[in-house]
Amino acid sequence: MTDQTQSIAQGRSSTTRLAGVLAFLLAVFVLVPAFIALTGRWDFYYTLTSVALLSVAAAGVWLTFYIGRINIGQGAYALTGGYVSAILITQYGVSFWLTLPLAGLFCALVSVVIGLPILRLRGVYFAMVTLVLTEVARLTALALPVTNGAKGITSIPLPGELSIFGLTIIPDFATLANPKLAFYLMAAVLMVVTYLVLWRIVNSRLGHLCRSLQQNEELSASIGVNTAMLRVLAYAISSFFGGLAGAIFVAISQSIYPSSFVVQDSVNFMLYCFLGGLGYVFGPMLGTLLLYFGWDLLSVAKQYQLLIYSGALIALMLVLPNGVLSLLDRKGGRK
Amino acid sequence: MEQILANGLYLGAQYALIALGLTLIFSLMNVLNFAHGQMYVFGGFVTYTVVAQLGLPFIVGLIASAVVLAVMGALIEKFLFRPVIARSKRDESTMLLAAGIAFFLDAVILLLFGEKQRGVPKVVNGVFNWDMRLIMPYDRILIAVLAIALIVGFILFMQYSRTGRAMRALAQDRVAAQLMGVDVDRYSMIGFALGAMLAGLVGGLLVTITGINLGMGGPTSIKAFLMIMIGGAGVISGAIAGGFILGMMESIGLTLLAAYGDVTYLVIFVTLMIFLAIRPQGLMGKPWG
Amino acid sequence: ENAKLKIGFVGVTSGPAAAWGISNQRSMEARAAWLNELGGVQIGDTTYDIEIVPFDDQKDPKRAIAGMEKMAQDGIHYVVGPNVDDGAAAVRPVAEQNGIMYFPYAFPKELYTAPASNAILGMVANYQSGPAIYKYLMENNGIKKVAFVAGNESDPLSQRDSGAAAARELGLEVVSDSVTYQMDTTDFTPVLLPVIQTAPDLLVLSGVSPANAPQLIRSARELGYTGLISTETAQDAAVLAEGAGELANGFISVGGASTPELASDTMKEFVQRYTDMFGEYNDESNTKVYALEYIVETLKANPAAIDNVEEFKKTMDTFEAPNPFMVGDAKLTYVGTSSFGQKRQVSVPLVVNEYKDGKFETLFVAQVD
Amino acid sequence: MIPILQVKNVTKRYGGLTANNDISFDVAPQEILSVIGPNGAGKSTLFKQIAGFVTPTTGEVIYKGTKISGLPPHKVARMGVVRTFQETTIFKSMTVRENVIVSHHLRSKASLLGFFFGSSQAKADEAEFGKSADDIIDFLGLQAIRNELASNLPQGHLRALGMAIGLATQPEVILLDEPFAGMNHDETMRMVALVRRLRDERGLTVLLVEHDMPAVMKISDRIVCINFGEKIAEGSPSEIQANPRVIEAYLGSEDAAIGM
Amino acid sequence: MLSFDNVELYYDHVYALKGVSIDLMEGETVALIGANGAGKSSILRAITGLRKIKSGTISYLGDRIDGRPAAEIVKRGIAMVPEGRRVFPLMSVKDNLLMGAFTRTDKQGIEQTLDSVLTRFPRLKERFTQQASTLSGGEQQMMVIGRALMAKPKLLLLDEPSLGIAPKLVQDIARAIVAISRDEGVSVLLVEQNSRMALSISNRAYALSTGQVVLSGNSKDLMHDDRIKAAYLGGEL
Ligand SMILES: Nc1ncnc2c1ncn2[C@@H]1O[C@H](COP(=O)(O)OP(=O)(O)OP(=O)(O)O)[C@@H](O)[C@H]1O
Ligand SMILES: Nc1ncnc2c1ncn2[C@@H]1O[C@H](COP(=O)(O)OP(=O)(O)OP(=O)(O)O)[C@@H](O)[C@H]1O
Ligand SMILES: [Mg+2]
Ligand SMILES: [Mg+2]
Repeated sequence: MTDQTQSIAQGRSSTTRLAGVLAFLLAVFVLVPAFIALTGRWDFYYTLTSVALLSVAAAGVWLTFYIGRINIGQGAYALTGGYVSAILITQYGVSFWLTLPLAGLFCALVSVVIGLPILRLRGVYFAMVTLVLTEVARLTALALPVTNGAKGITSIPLPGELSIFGLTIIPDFATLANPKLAFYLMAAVLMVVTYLVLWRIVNSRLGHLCRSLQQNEELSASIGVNTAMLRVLAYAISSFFGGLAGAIFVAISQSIYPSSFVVQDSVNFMLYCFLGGLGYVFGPMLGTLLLYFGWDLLSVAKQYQLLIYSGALIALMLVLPNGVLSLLDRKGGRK
Repeated sequence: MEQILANGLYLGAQYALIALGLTLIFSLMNVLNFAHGQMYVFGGFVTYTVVAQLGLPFIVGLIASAVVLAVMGALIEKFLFRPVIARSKRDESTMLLAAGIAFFLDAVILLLFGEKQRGVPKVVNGVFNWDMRLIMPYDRILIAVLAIALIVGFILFMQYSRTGRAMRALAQDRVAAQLMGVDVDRYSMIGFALGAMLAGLVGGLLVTITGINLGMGGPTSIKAFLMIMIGGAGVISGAIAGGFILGMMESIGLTLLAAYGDVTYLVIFVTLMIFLAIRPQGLMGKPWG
Repeated sequence: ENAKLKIGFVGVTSGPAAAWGISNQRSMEARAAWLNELGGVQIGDTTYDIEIVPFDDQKDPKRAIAGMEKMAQDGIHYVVGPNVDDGAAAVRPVAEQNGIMYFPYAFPKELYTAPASNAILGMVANYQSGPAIYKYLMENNGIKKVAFVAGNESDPLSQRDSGAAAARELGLEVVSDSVTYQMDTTDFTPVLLPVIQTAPDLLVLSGVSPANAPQLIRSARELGYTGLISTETAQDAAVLAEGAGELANGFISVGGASTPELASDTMKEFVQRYTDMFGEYNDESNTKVYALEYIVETLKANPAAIDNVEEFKKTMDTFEAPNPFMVGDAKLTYVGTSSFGQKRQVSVPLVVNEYKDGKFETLFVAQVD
Repeated sequence: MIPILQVKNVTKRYGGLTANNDISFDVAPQEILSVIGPNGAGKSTLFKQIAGFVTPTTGEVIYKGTKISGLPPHKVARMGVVRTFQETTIFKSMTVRENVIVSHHLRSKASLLGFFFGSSQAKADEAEFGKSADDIIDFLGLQAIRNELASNLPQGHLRALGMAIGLATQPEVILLDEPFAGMNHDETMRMVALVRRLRDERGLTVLLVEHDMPAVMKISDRIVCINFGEKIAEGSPSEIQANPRVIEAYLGSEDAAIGM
Repeated sequence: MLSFDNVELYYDHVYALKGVSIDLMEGETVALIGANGAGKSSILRAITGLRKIKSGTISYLGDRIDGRPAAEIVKRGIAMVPEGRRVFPLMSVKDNLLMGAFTRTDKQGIEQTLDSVLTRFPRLKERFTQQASTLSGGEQQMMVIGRALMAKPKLLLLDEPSLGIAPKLVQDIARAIVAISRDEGVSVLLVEQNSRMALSISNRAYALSTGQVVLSGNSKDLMHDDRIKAAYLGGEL
């Protein structure tokens, strides 16, 4: 799968790669804000913020794909992360900025407990169990007192000031003239960091081990890989990403309900990965952009929106069954 | 007690039928058909259209559902799944396709049949009441009997017919089946059509009782997934067992846990996850299905 | 050519939950087309054609925010929707930052109580209609024991909780209020069995969706239940007829003013136009036709509000106009003081209907304050 | 001599079926020991138990004085006991070289975080593994297919690759399950020579399951024969070849030993 | 009966066969021997249509069969025992055998063939209702040969029937192959790594190397050919 990408990556000199990264950062942090300022399409900020956050969660899903597991349960962790952040802020007065890593860590912890038994499952079994997991998260949120059940948690304050030794690093969002931009920058930074981490994992020995796991777990064990540990580790990282994304969404909507992340979201995360291409680190990011943004653009189609959207999805699948990024492979996607 | 069992059986029969179609498609093509629930809904709407709008007898509606869905399944296999499977590097890619088809059917159903809940009048009236210990409307009994008959018919078909044998062989080893002279393309298509047809038939059967609406597709798929997980993916007996087990669990859970409110499905889900942790291939599945 | 007045709609109109928003959007479109056909609406010195800008949020609160952002981007200040609690709560920050008044069909009180001030409840809340219905039935049918069932989702569950509280307050005995069902249940017999065994006089289907209502009614009746059944949500007669047939007779629900006794000629024409435009009427639209009417009439009363919601808020306190959809001298006003401490609710007649052989008949009419 | 590996009274039951019944034998350091027996006799099951993939129902496996039965495979591998698989088991979508490199995992000294941040240790490891992988590939004569995708290889090469993967872990004891299956005589003999060299040059102890009798006879120091899960004979190749129980159960007529 | 003329076949970009020509007469047993990856299995896959060939022709009983789908080729009387056995693991021995007769419709004829297969392999009769996955390797091998015979083929293709089989059973299988060709007049194309066995039970043989035929001739002669001895039989044995 990644053989081609890797060989391409290796073939490319590190300067062109650096240029690519710089161009990407430039686009995200300079061009997009400039474009929005010029055109006055301020609503794009929220859409792109969503894309960035959803692609962070999708990056987690992609990582579980990388160890050979189909994960349709990321919604559960996004929801959990959201609730952790919301509860800590509203009931314990913890700063949003502190709840962010805590939400991620809590999800990682939960995923270790859940992952230990279910990661033994493979193929469709794992996929279906994770699908169920999303429902479990929703039902749990409905049933628990601490989540305020069906009523959800609302009127959550905006992220406050973040300062270290009296030095303000991030100002209080409520005082900002343009919190949209602030949220966008925050999400974009998070996305960039996430994909950096992902890229590092894949291109380090850790990634090779993950690939060995993906291809043959028994053999992987026989060459001395602690497969159980590696699986749980990858799943925990994945869930960490999910929790982060969920927590930020809560900050944006200033509310959370058991239905804030549902099965449909989990399925979407999976689709983003497929559409971008499972063999490419940046696949989920591209997939998220295309699918999420695509839907918004299609709203001109009125009642035919879903028809066209799904039709396009199917057509894309027929033309590029290995994901959009498989366009990069000069050889084409034949077996 | 009698009531719980009867409810469980009734639910189990319809669930098993739904799971059968899903597991058949899975075993033949290794495709987890996310659109199964939508096919079920489509079947329901076809029967509705034929019976409630055209005023034809119920059985005509059922047949129409079966035929329409079989044709739809065949076309989907031939023009969508087959080319994608042939060209994609990983089996899972078909999941994106299946999900796309689910969305597409959702859109088509909305445009064709509208957003409203639909239903057709009862086929038989009256309620069987045994001393208040067992209450079961006659139409449910009829539907359960029909469902069980269909299940039995399906098993006999798979076991003894030439087509059935070819499909079983195909599910176990594609290449070997080819070497036996089985036209794999043709039988894959037949299998998919059959699976879709089963989904459509259940939709048609249930439209007389539960009615049908656009929203029923997704949750139906999830339940069907549950059932084949319980029984073991790609195994026919497993699908049937899974269907009845889920039906029973639902019936028992709702009765016993009623006092605790919303927890039945939570309990079912958690039980299932524990069960799978102990037995990863379901009741009857081959390891790693 | 008239100037355009854009009114937004953010709600779910595709996918499994499409039914929630479609009747909403369609009643807006039908009414707008009609008003435009009459030459548009005159607000201040300008005559406007109304343009409905819809956004399908797929019942996803994250999308709903995007929808509200899009409305803000289009310079829209008046939006109908979202249809569900989580969406309505999620769009609140955007609406407040961008000066948008929105009309959710969701009941959480925080949305309408200070400091929130941009949301206007577009219908009668169940905690308002519930007590009225229970009280009426206590007095006229002598009910004593009530049971509640609800779907296991935010909206129905919170409706159940407030309904049960209201019933207790009235002195009724709540014999069962813990039973819930999954929204995708296909067989309600096991769900209802324990409820029916408590032998209530009234069975309340809290926040029941039009899809589930007929099945619940049918199952209850088939289990031998003979008491009353009611709900506080709007229902569709055709759906009940198809799904439960005559078993649904006597079912009590809240509806708009389209029953023959109440409907004005405007209402009848609206139903006709809606049917012509979309093929089939949906009784839920009886209540959903009001939001647009309120927006337009309030703007007429204070043209300065056209791009300034603060003006709109000011006008709300004193606003009054004739209700075109009802016979008699019913008025359009803003209410909600007793529920929310401020006027953040449209006054629609609380019409309680009883289903009878494929049609609704008016049981009684009440007013919310 | 002190045995390096001891199989002590190992019994494995699957439900009602007894796959191994009270099997015991010792393996001396640097010995080449073959396990033969009819199909389904329980040879692969025995190997799985030694390598930690399956836990014996009763009995134990001792490696250098430590009990290893019951440990997970990666721990057993870490201690120096590694198996190859009867089915061709390789990492399909990696090249031959990548397969071998990744299999050096056990020898990595860097920590997980070290991998992640690309510590100097991790880099040193990578360089070393690359070189070592090339050595192993050359040793097994796989140079020509170094950069082939493993899924494109024919049977025989797959076997060799399986062995390369096993060697990459630098085991002290290697268990080879039918390593010569699917090779013709010529290739088999080449592999036989290689396995010998492994023992002679690298000091490996080799356990082998194989149906290719000429190869077994040629390569083995000692042979254990099992039938229906029970050990029926143990001895030198010539003893085994002449053992009537082995002939009866496994070899058939005498001339079978030479391949026909 | 079968002629394989100048056939080329690729996988991805790799040549598997480069202009291979092979002939097989009615009633003959022909062996293909050669190193790993020489292309032996590829020849069989090409004949049965499992793989499309790039160029060249394959004709069988006078008709061209290249490019035809596998199902049709099987119907014409070619049966194959594939590499790695490939039993239907969840079916009984009986159903596995019946699958072999999938293309046939004559009920009585099928019964007769089944009888003759069971007489030839009495072991299968003992295990008639057992699930195939629980058979031992040798039993499975007999079953798949039996399964191929159920089609009443005129031409039988065998891909490494001795792979992973105990020596004792290898002899049984070799005897069975000889008997089948003798008693039923079935032509056999046999691929074997066990060259000694292959040469001793075949009439003619082709030796392949990297996708090309390097030697061919009468099996008896080849058995004593020095080149063959050196390459495949092991000079010293
Ligand atoms: N997981 C399992 N569950 C049940 N039975 C098993 C299992 N694994 C192996 N067996 C049975 O144990 C017996 C021994 O199998 P094993 O694979 O060890 O045979 P083998 O000697 O390696 O045979 P071959 O030479 O054909 O490879 C067989 O009858 C097999 O069916
Ligand atoms: N699916 C495949 N994809 C790519 N290349 C393949 C594939 N199958 C076989 N090959 C290549 O084709 C060539 C011939 O393979 P083939 O399987 O015909 O060899 P063989 O003579 O049967 O070898 P063996 O005795 O090992 O079975 C080999 O070089 C192999 O690498
Ligand atoms: Mg073995
Ligand atoms: Mg071969």
